[in-house]
Amino acid sequence: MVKTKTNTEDYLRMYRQMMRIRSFEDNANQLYLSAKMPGLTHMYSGEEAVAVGICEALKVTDKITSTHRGHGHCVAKGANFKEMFCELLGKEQGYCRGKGGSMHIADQSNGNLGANAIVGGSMGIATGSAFTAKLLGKDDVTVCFFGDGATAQGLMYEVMNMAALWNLPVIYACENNGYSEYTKTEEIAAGSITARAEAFGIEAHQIDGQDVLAVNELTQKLVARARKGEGPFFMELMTYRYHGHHVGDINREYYRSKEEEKEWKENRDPIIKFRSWLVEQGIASEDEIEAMNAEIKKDAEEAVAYAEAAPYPDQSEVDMHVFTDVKHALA
Amino acid sequence: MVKTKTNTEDYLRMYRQMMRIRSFEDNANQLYLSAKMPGLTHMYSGEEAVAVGICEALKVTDKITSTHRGHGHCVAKGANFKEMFCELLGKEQGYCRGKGGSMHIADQSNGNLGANAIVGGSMGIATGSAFTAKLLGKDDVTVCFFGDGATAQGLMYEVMNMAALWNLPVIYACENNGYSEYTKTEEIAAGSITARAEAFGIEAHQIDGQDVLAVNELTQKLVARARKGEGPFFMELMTYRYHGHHVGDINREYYRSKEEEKEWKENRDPIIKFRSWLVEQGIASEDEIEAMNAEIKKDAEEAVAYAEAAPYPDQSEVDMHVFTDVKHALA
Amino acid sequence: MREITLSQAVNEALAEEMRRDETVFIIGEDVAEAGTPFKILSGLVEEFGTDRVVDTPISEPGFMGLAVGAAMTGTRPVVDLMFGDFIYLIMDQLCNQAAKTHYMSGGKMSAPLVLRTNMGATRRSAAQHSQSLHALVAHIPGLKVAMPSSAYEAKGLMKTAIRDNNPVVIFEDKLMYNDKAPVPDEEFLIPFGEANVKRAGSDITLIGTSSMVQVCEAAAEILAKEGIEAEVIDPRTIVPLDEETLIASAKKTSRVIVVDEGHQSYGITGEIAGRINEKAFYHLDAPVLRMGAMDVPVPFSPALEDITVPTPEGVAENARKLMSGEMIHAA
Amino acid sequence: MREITLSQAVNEALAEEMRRDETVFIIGEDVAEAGTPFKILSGLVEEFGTDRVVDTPISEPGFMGLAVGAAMTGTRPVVDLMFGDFIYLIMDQLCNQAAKTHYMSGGKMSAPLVLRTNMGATRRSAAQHSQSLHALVAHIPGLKVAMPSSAYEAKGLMKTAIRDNNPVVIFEDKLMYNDKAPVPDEEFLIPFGEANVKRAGSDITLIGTSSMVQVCEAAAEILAKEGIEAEVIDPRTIVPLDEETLIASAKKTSRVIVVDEGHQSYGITGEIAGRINEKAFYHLDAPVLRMGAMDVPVPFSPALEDITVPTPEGVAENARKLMSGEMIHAA
Ligand SMILES: Cc1ncc(C[n+]2csc(CCOP(=O)(O)OP(=O)(O)O)c2C)c(N)n1
Ligand SMILES: Cc1ncc(C[n+]2csc(CCOP(=O)(O)OP(=O)(O)O)c2C)c(N)n1
Ligand SMILES: [Mg+2]
Ligand SMILES: [Mg+2]
Repeated sequence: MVKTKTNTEDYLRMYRQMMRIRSFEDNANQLYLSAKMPGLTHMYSGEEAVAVGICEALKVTDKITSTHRGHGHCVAKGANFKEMFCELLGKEQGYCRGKGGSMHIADQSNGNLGANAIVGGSMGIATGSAFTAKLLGKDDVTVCFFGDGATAQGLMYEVMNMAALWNLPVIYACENNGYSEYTKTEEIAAGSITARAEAFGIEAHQIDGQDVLAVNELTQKLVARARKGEGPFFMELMTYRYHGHHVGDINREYYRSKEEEKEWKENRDPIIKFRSWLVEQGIASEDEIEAMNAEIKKDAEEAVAYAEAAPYPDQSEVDMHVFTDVKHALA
Repeated sequence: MVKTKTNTEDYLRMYRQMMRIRSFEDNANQLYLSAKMPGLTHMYSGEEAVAVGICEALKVTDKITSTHRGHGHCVAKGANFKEMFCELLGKEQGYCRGKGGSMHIADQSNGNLGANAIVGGSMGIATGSAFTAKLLGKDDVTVCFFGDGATAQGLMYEVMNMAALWNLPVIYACENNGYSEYTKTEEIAAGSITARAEAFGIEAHQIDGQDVLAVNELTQKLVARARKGEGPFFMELMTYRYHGHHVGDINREYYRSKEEEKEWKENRDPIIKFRSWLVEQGIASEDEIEAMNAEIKKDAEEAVAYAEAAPYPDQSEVDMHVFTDVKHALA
Repeated sequence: MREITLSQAVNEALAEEMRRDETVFIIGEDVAEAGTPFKILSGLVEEFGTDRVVDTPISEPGFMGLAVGAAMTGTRPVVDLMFGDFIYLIMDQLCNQAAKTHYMSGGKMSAPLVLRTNMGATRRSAAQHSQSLHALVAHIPGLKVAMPSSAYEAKGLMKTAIRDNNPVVIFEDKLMYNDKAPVPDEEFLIPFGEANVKRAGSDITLIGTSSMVQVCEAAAEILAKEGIEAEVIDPRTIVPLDEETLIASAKKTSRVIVVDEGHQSYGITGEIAGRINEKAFYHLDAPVLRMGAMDVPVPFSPALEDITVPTPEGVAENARKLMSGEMIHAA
Repeated sequence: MREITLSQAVNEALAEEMRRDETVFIIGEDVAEAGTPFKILSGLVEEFGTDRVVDTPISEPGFMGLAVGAAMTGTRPVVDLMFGDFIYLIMDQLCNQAAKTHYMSGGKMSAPLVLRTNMGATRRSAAQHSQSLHALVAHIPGLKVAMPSSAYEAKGLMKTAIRDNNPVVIFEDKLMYNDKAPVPDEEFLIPFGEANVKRAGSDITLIGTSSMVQVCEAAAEILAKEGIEAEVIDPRTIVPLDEETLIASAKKTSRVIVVDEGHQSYGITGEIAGRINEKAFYHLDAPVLRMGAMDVPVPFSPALEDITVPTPEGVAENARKLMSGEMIHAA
């Protein structure tokens, strides 16, 4: 791995953020399995280096758009556990007052314009966010996260064309985890994903999404160039999801093998890899790391307990926020 | 130019078909200018070698989908003047009983699945038509005509992906006439159009759309391969429209120069070029060609007169054909 | 009679029709091996193969367009749209293309396809996976719209839909997939445009669609205990709509409530109430009442979601008011 | 007062708001140099430059999505959708994204944008360029919907729309672009949700939207000669709807006809009639009559097209029947 930040703090924060995502997801999964979470959710576990490598290269005012598999992006962009778990449980103190849930979690205070339950649905939003920056003369960059499956949505080509024509400061980040739902990527994507971006004149990179430093280094470069008006850019990040498509997708041998899962989890885990590197480089000791892990675990568990005890929104909220200027739309 | 058919009849038919399109359009334009035609229409003049070069490589059972600029495709695929003019005037004997008009003219007896007033709107239809051929084991090929402007519609990338994954017998024929409405292609298309198809693993060719023999030769090859399951293919045909975007677009200096128009009309006209070649090669004499032209002109004028005198559909038709199984939907 | 789930009913209908007519095929995301996320299609790919049970990329506009073209050229696609909320993505292909093909071609072409999708809230799926959008398509001439209220209707209407020569949209309530109902072993079809009187009654008419039929039946049970005899009617198809049965019942009972799970405003209750008001006005003792889902996006939080849809208690309460002559809503 | 055309009114409204607020920008196809095919925006690009009057590729979903993201991040896009018929293409971005942003985020984000588009048949533009699709968006919570009936309303409603913090859809009748009306020189706004009583009368209420207001006024003229005094009301916005004014008038006259150019079935007349029936039932002498466009795709042929939309004569005839106590439609 390449050293991209010389600052110990930065490395440790990257580790911490990856670990926080993993911990968040372990708890979310548990909530589902114990039937405490309403609906379904999609776990980000395994893909942590992507969200963290990218978001650690961004400022608070930089924007991201996220996906149905969005907890990782949300944490990486700076969100708190409490408001996140509250949202997942539909509680009033959630980021969206319980109205959005897992698939619509947003945290605009940190520049997260929100998860999206329409595959590819946020590609226009991300491009528009970059348009705003250009029009208003801000130097904010927007990163658009989406899966390999989302490359099948025509919207992507429409907005890439405009972003390229107008040099918008947007980075399209394709999280290629090898599957869309229960289907392998090669069965639904003809040709080459990066070539598709290149055909629009967009510089595209394929990169190991399990290597947080590599991801971070590339992103830093591209973000800096995008700020100068050299965008847009495209990144295809090769990664893997550890869980099923959603928490309920338990028996998945019919579409992917246990061996494949084992291989990724044991030999390509982004956290394990980065942890050994930190220790090797003398940036942190095993003990320090264990302490960090324990602290994160505690944080997460406390946040879960908090969220479980937190109140639901009052029923009178049901017709609030339909319009900005009407307190109760149905009153 | 390359000789691709040794048969004199074939050459003469290609000439005749190009000339028929030109003649049809001259009359249609005249109908508009004399306020005899309801609504607007988009002239194909200048692009004749594209439609004819391609359609002359097709069987009657092969299918095409057409565009808002669709008269050329319709004639080239075998339609009659009378039913076409009747349709343009909204008469009962039109191909669509007057219900479709210029922008929806279709001639399913010759495999023309219809013009489409939604830019890019027929790309799915063409791909589906090819899907039918594959599913039912027919060797029919479908050609999807569309403009350079239509490459901005996301639908194109969605269906190219599926066509490529499933090797569908479809040929995407992009008529690049340099403009979409009042905008130059380079202002609305980033990167390269053929590269976009190639990125999906589709073999793509850019070709002079004013050279009917070259177009025909390439199409024959691609059609033969598509019939064998080697499709899909993509063709970008460089061409030019002589008139405005539509018949009412008269003052167009603000988006393109008179010189440019003159250059194409005088030095790159597909009919003039092919005509000299026919004479040079001794395939037809000037007199024979003039006789052919005169005959076509007469045909067109007679068809116009016929259509002008033809009756409108009875008002009772207004709620017919809403559903296949209900004679009058509102009865 | 044996009882099967609504899922099984759909599965049987498809299997039977695919056996009967080899031009019928299924197309959509994860329809083959996975049998859809709802596992509705399990077993079909094993019997009919991947040529006729076709997994697509996540390209809703693309595969909908493909289906239109396939239908126009001799096959009978059954399009699987995973969530009704995605109908927004395919509106152009469905409403500008499929719905108008027959009419625009003057009756010469048609697009005999079925769009299978779903509806229904209270599944904690939040605003983009919970909508009931049948009103949008019911408004477009050229589309038929079916809303099965149990496994029995799901089977009979699906078989009719596949044999219909027009585009048909079927909305299944996703909360009823596991609900069982008696379904005959022998083949049967349910004709379109024939409402089903689920329960006879003389005091008030409750008209419900889809799962609201059950809500109306439950309300009728409550009311029966109070001595109010409610007639419950299921229109089964909203296009065509069996006005006659609805109006006859309205004339008999002189009081009507229309219950539907789409948003109330500008939804389908307005049309149904409007027709009854117009044609049974002088027989009505009270205005036709409409009960739709609240005019709010569907909230995620369970505390809010459940109150957005009509309930048996709510229907019963309104029925009581109507019976007691209370001038509901009257200013 | 000076008279200007509806086009000029829109142009002025945009220019004024763009001067007032530099975050306002226009985006769409051929909006800049060409000033749209209808020449509505002429001069704006000269004043505000191509950064704020942005020509796009033919990518309706793409630029609609871009507008949503731009609106969410601090600008106020005015999206130009060339024909109302293309709204099908952008439904996902409009209805799943823009309409729900505020609600799903629990009130933390919003999408203040204006979608300008048009409606109206009898222009010989056939089935895909003549639809009046306002019913589709009026059904979706979170969207406001304005339907100007003259240059005056076009200006006042547009300015209000741009200042509104919610997504607003404005449907202009494309046949009225050249119609003149008195419009004050001074700045003015027209609040949403306030119906306009165009003509007072005591015998019958005629409610019309968009160009149907003129149709109702013309009908009122005819009726006045016969001694029938019709009240004509223009709701101006259908979301929010000024129920109060409509109901008060209904109670006064006891007879109502609702006239609209959308397809009648499952269109907006059902909602308006439904609310009046519910809330003024005991004051009505006759059922509220609904007159929409025929439930057929718009035919091209002039012989058919003109009979698909409501006319002054048709409205007057129905009014006479209502007045004479004839039980229209009553079986
Ligand atoms: C427009 C749309 N189509 C289908 C779905 C259902 N769906 C949810 S996630 C998903 C797979 C997405 O795959 P990918 O983009 O690779 O993301 P991943 O889940 O692998 O992170 C599908 C098909 C959806 N939510 N939206
Ligand atoms: C979806 C859609 N958007 C916009 C239009 C309006 N329109 C009609 S033709 C046209 C330009 C098409 O350009 P191109 O595809 O290059 O075809 P050409 O007219 O040059 O043959 C446009 C924008 C339309 N009909 N459909
Ligand atoms: Mg994936
Ligand atoms: Mg062009």
